[in-house]
Amino acid sequence: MSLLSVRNLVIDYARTRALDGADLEVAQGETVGLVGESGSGKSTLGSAVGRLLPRAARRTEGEVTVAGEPVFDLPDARLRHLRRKHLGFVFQDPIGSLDPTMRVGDQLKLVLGRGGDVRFHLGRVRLDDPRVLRAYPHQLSGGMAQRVAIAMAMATSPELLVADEPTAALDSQVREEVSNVIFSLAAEAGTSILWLSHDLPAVARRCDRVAVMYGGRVVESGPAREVLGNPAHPYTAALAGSAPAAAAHGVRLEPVPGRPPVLTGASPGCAFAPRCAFAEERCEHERPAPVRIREQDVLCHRAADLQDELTKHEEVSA
Amino acid sequence: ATGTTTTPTAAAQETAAPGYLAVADEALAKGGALNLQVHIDSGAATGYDPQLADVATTWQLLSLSYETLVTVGPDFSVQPLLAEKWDTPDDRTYVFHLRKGVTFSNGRAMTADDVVGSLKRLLASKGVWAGQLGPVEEVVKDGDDQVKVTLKEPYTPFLASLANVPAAILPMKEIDDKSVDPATTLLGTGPYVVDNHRQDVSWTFKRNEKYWNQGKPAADTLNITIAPEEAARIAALQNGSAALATLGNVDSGTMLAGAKDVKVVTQATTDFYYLMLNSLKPGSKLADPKVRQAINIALDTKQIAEVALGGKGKPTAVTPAGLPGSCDPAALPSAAKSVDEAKQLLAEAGAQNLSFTLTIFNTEPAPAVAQVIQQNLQQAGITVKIEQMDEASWSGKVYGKAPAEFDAALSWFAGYADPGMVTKWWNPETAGFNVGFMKPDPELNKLIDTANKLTGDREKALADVCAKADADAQMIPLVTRPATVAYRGDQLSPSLYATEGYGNVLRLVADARVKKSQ
Amino acid sequence: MSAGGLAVLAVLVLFALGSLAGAGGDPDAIVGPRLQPPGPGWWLGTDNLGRSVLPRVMEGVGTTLLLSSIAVLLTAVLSAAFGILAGYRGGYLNELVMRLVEVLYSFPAIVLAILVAAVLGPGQTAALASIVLVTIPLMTRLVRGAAVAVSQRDYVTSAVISGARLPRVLVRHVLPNVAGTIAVQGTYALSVGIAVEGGLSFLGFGVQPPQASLGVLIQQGGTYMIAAPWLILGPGVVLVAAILAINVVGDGLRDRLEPRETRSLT
Amino acid sequence: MRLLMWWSGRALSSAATLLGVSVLIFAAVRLMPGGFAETVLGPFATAGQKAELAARYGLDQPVFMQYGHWLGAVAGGDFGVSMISRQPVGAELLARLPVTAELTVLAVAASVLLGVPLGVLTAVRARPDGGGAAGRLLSGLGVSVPEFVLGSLVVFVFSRYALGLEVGTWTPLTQDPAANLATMILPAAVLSVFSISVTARTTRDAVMGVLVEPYVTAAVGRGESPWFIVRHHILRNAATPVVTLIGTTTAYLLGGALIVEHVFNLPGVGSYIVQAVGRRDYAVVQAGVLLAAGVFIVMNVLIDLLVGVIDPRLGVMAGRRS
Amino acid sequence: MILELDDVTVTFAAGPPFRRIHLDAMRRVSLQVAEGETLGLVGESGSGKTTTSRVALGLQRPTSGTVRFDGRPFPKRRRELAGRMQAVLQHPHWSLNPRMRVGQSVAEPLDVLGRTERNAVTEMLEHVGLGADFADRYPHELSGGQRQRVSIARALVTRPGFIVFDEAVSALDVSVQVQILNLIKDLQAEYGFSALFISHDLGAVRYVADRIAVMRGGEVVETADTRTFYTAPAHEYSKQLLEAL
Ligand SMILES: Nc1ncnc2c1ncn2[C@@H]1O[C@H](COP(=O)(O)OP(=O)(O)OP(=O)(O)O)[C@@H](O)[C@H]1O
Ligand SMILES: Nc1ncnc2c1ncn2[C@@H]1O[C@H](COP(=O)(O)OP(=O)(O)OP(=O)(O)O)[C@@H](O)[C@H]1O
Ligand SMILES: [Mg+2]
Ligand SMILES: [Mg+2]
Repeated sequence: MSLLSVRNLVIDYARTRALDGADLEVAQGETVGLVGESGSGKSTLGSAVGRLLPRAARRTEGEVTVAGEPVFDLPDARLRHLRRKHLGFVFQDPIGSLDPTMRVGDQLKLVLGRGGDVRFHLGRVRLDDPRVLRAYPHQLSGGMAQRVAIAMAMATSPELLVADEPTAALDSQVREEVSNVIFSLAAEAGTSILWLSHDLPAVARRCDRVAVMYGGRVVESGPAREVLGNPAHPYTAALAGSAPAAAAHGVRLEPVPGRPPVLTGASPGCAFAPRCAFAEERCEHERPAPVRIREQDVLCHRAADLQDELTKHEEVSA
Repeated sequence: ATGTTTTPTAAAQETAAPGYLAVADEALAKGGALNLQVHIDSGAATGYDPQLADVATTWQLLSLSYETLVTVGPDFSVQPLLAEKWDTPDDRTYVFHLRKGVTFSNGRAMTADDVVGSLKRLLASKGVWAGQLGPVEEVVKDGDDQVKVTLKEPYTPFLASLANVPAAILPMKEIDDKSVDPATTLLGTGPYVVDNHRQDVSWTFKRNEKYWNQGKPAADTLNITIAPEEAARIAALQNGSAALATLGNVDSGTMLAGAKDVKVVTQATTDFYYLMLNSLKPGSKLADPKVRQAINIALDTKQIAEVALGGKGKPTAVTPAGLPGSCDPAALPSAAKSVDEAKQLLAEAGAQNLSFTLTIFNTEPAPAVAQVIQQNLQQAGITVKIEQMDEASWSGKVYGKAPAEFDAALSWFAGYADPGMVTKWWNPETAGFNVGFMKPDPELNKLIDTANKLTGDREKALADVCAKADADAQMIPLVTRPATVAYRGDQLSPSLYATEGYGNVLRLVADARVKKSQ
Repeated sequence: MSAGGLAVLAVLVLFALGSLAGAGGDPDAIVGPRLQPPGPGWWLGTDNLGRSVLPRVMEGVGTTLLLSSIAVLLTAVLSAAFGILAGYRGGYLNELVMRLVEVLYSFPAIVLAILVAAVLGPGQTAALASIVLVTIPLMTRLVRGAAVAVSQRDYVTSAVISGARLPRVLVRHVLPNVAGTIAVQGTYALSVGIAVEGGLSFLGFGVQPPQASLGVLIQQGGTYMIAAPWLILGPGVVLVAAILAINVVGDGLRDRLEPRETRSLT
Repeated sequence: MRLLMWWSGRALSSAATLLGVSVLIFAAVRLMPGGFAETVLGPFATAGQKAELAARYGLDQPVFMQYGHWLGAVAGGDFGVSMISRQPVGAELLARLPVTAELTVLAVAASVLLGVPLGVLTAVRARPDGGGAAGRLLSGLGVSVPEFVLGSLVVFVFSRYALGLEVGTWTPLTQDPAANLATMILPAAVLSVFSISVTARTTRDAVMGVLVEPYVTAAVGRGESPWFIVRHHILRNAATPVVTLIGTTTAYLLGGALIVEHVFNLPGVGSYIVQAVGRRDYAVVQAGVLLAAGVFIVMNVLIDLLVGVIDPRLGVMAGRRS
Repeated sequence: MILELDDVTVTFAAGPPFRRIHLDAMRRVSLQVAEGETLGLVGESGSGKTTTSRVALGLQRPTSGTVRFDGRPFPKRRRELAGRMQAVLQHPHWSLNPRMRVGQSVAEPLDVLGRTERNAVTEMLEHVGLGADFADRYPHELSGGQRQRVSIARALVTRPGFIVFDEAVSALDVSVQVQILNLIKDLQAEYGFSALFISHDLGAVRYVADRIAVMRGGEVVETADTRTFYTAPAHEYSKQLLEAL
């Protein structure tokens, strides 16, 4: 049984539908990358895993289970226990995720409890500078702060770490280091990772599996290499082809045309249809059901027909 | 706080004698502390010097420590105090026989020199009261315990004027040798001595152990709290933290109705409100006597008394209503005339659309009086704009410049204890403070002097003064100003006159018996 | 909730307009015996001068609302001018404005109001000036803060790069974007204004008799709380309702202009 | 060293503010119509007397000279002499300060002890659909009832019915602390209603702001209990605006204290100033307002320091990287 | 040369008086941008890129060194340059005045010049791929990418000779980034403006720039042709940067 299982999750905000029936599985010890355009629902899904959504969010349908426990139906005390025992979170804003009024050492102590060895936990994220202990978060660089946040999230050795774009706010050089820390620490502890990111090359390099989100659904998931190298969904293909860093000099990139959707209710058909070069009539009003293409689970009516078409697009350099 | 508690006897009910609102029950034990609240402290640049004091509240506080040669009784009769008796060999001479055994609170016995010195000092002072003593020619010692005062001409209010605090007998020896400054120290022959004073907060008086009048004062201590806000005084009365308080609102009785053990009495006073019409302001229509008469006619003093003072005040002429010998306000020429005649007069003066500003201070009930005046005059087609200000700004505007800048203003005079005394203020040359807005009227001045010189029956002469002032109408007397006093029947048995001439609620405080105190 | 607030305000404004139109009767006329409880001819009773309370309350609402609205409008204009200029220009100008604001801020509000009333003489002008002086420091501070933030926005820089002159930048870019702050703060200032007017009248520095304002009526009614509770009831309820309604509308306005997320701790 | 610099900077700007206040108050007092002489000497005084009095208090000199003399004296700790009581103003202010201070301190304490929990509670309970309206209405009501209305009501109710607390009297703290407290509770309660409401509101806003901060989400994600999060993360982070508010509320409370003192007849600084304005007792008004402003300024300097301690990002000692 | 920075140093004083810290945001920077050329400026956060752009735009006066725009030093009055240089700035959310309609925002540079060519605005909106009907919208009705397009339209409406793009695409989604970068390239081909393109994203810079300058700690450590730079970086720091890509 998988550690995390999201089934047909629908989350609504006051005026927008953020998740429109998302499905996702994360197995024990697995690292999964969750990619997609801004607004596709990555953060909402990541927060839903720990029921950390803002008050404005409402679960309309579906279910999230972590280690077999239904997250949305647990009483508060059990939920807290579940979070403590099974989950860890790292967010995008490194300095913001630390309490600005408390010294780093004190915050760690608070998390670790009386017996905790603060130095050890800092050492694990390669921060053995004793000055860090006495520093306030705003006195740290982004990379250092993020490592402290990681140490705090990993302190209880959770079974699943949800990392919501943990490196997006960092300089490109620091990104590498921080990613390394997370992945090596998780590997050591046998922790699964749900890695939310924009950064396709990084995900391709580090994750076992990738889930691609579009319009509040996971439209394609499967082994990282396969999904990004041989996309089965037209959107994945378009996304993979539009990273500037992937372009060779002088080559013109082809962006995904049009605008990402903003849903107010259930999408009648495939949410990508208006932007899809391969869309046909039924895509507009028939919600695609998951199909299996090679090793991928894909939400596309035409996935089977397009197999050859899509592989012609260039590969993502890993 | 401590205090003696006495069990009220059957006779403990105050039975008010004629001229009294309440008479202290002598059967009650003496001693104890009396908690009083008044709305304003004494406060003058001149300090505590009684001779310079010109405000009734100051007189009231100083009267606890100072005494005069004579005092007034319940019916305004002049009665002995520091003078045991006096002779009037002729109508210009007064010989006072001083009481024996009177000492100042420092223990020194009062002498005839103190009396002579005090009166001379008063006459030489710039205080307002110097003028009220009348045409004094000389003050001399007549033996060790007699003092003789000679007047230049007869002056009927003389004795009454000696009965007020500015004429108090001061310790002249100490003042002359500068060991005592009366501006900063109270040292008199009166029943109480000051224990403590915090300006605008409180006074504490202790009984004068050397007081000449054996057995007085009854209460050992007076705690006087200054409480400007009426509601605070009412609250203190209700919860018993004050045994007696002065109240400003004419409806206080209604408001305290039903409050347990609280008695509210209205003490009539000779003080009265009057309207000043500035006849000296350049270009002002009010310079025309016809216009002023029209205003006087249009004023409905009965309505002012009924509405603004809740029926507690009485219409008055220049001689304060309630004093023996004062004139009847209903008999004034203006009282008989109708609003139409007022309109007629205005038309004659070419002032049909008369409009002026009435400057008042914001202490109740002045604003109420002003608003009724406004309604009165509206009947005659006169528009009154009310300009209300704090007392300081008001005095600045009314007395600050000559000629004064206001159109009309509202104020009140203390009425004193003789009907002739206050009429002197209608002569700006004597009064001085009103030269800025008032033209002297020689005829009126003569009438005033004549009335005050008459020793016998002066009613006719006073009536002439009233009628002349009514026609002159530069200062129009309106209504008397009642004083409301409330006290706790379970804590106190006070003595109170039915009518007061010098605004002194505490006049008989030395008689008051404390039943219990908090 | 803010719809309710608006409704209350609308009723009060109708009240005030009714008074201007003479509805309810002459507020100054002596119409009956003193201190009568509500009854025909005087639906809210009579006061200590035998005047009908109803037209007086109506006039009072008008006086108070008009006075405070004008004052707050003045405050808004002055604060906008000084706050925006100081916030945008910074430097010595900013220092000067902020120091002045600080000076005003250091005066206890009601003392400031009393001083103004004492200097100008009591009356509408003094009440107006007092409200302005009492409300201006906070408003200027907040406007300045908002202006500083707006000045750093890219669209302002773009306008400068395009060669826009100072007035254009301030009027077209900064002002509209601090207007929300001004509006929200304005509603709070309005309620402060009403309270200041009331306080001044309470201490005897308010509008001139016989004109009624809520503060005057409450001050007079307060002394008659026992004998004639209807004197304070009407104006008291209206005053509290007015301030409450304005605050509620202000809250609503703020929620609309600066919607905020909420999160539960469970 | 940095602290010293900060202090000197603050001292300088505080002095500038105080100087501004002194100029303004001096000017205001001189601009008041109605001469001091008329007021204290009464209508019967002669021109000579008035002139003599003016000379005694130096009021016949040019205003700039008067200001200079006054400022010099004040700098030397001499606030002059009351023209009414002829007592030193400084001593009288000092004697009255405890009353106002006690009132203000009690009101501030009530604001913190009641307003902060109320604000935290309503914030934690707040719903995006405008829920918690009752709490908001309540605090709205608090800011809507002016002191003079509430004060009059309280004075009336408590004097009419024996409810255990007295109004209309006052006992000095030094004389009988228990009795003093009994006389101060009601005035302080009346004074604090407004500031409790404002504090509750500000706290609510501040807490709501903190609630959506990532570090709170992170703490929730770690499975901490709400109480734990409130205690360790929210209170301190939401404290800055609340503490700042308390600083600015002081000026308000000092003003409110004036009305409360008036209504309850307490001998505090506020009633002193009001009476002095009424009588044009220049020295008292000047000293009183200067004192109030000084207290306010000092209070705000302390608040700034405190804020720095609470939030190291804003502090004096906040450096860049350690 | 449309823009020449010669030996420019910018020093900021920060901190309280008496204890000011002096910080060189730019140290002896020399850069040129030729007519029609796009110069890419890369470097880590705080390296001085934005300061350089502000100097180039005349918003920041150099502490020392000289700046020449179009061969002349900056005039005293900004207005003389109105319409000749423009900028597209980082934050799509704040790049447009939320109280102004898109059409008004785009028209502003024309208004400043006193020109009122309404069709120039719609034409320009069409050019950046937005329909004329966008003119009536408010910024909050637009997506981030659309907002940056409006900014670009505003920058181009006066046909300036020089445009600064300071992190103009950093805040955008990858797929939108490419749209904007393509747009810049296309418009540059059409209008031939010179550009200073600032980004910490080397991928984006490689995509649009002809030449690249690398900043670190306020100094320019390397300037090179784009192709040369990406194939054979000279400076050690440049190599580090490229590794992370
Ligand atoms: N608190 C909120 N209130 C209302 N709508 C929200 C809220 N948070 C997110 N949304 C909406 O939900 C949708 C999904 O948002 P989400 O933050 O999950 O996307 P994302 O994929 O994480 O995007 P990004 O890459 O920008 O972080 C978007 O349309 C967004 O506007
Ligand atoms: N107005 C200023 N006052 C003081 N210091 C400043 C100012 N502007 C910039 N600095 C400092 O100058 C240095 C360079 O800043 P600049 O904004 O130019 O960097 P940047 O390369 O654009 O960084 P980023 O990638 O974060 O935008 C930084 O250390 C910054 O803190
Ligand atoms: Mg996200
Ligand atoms: Mg920058």
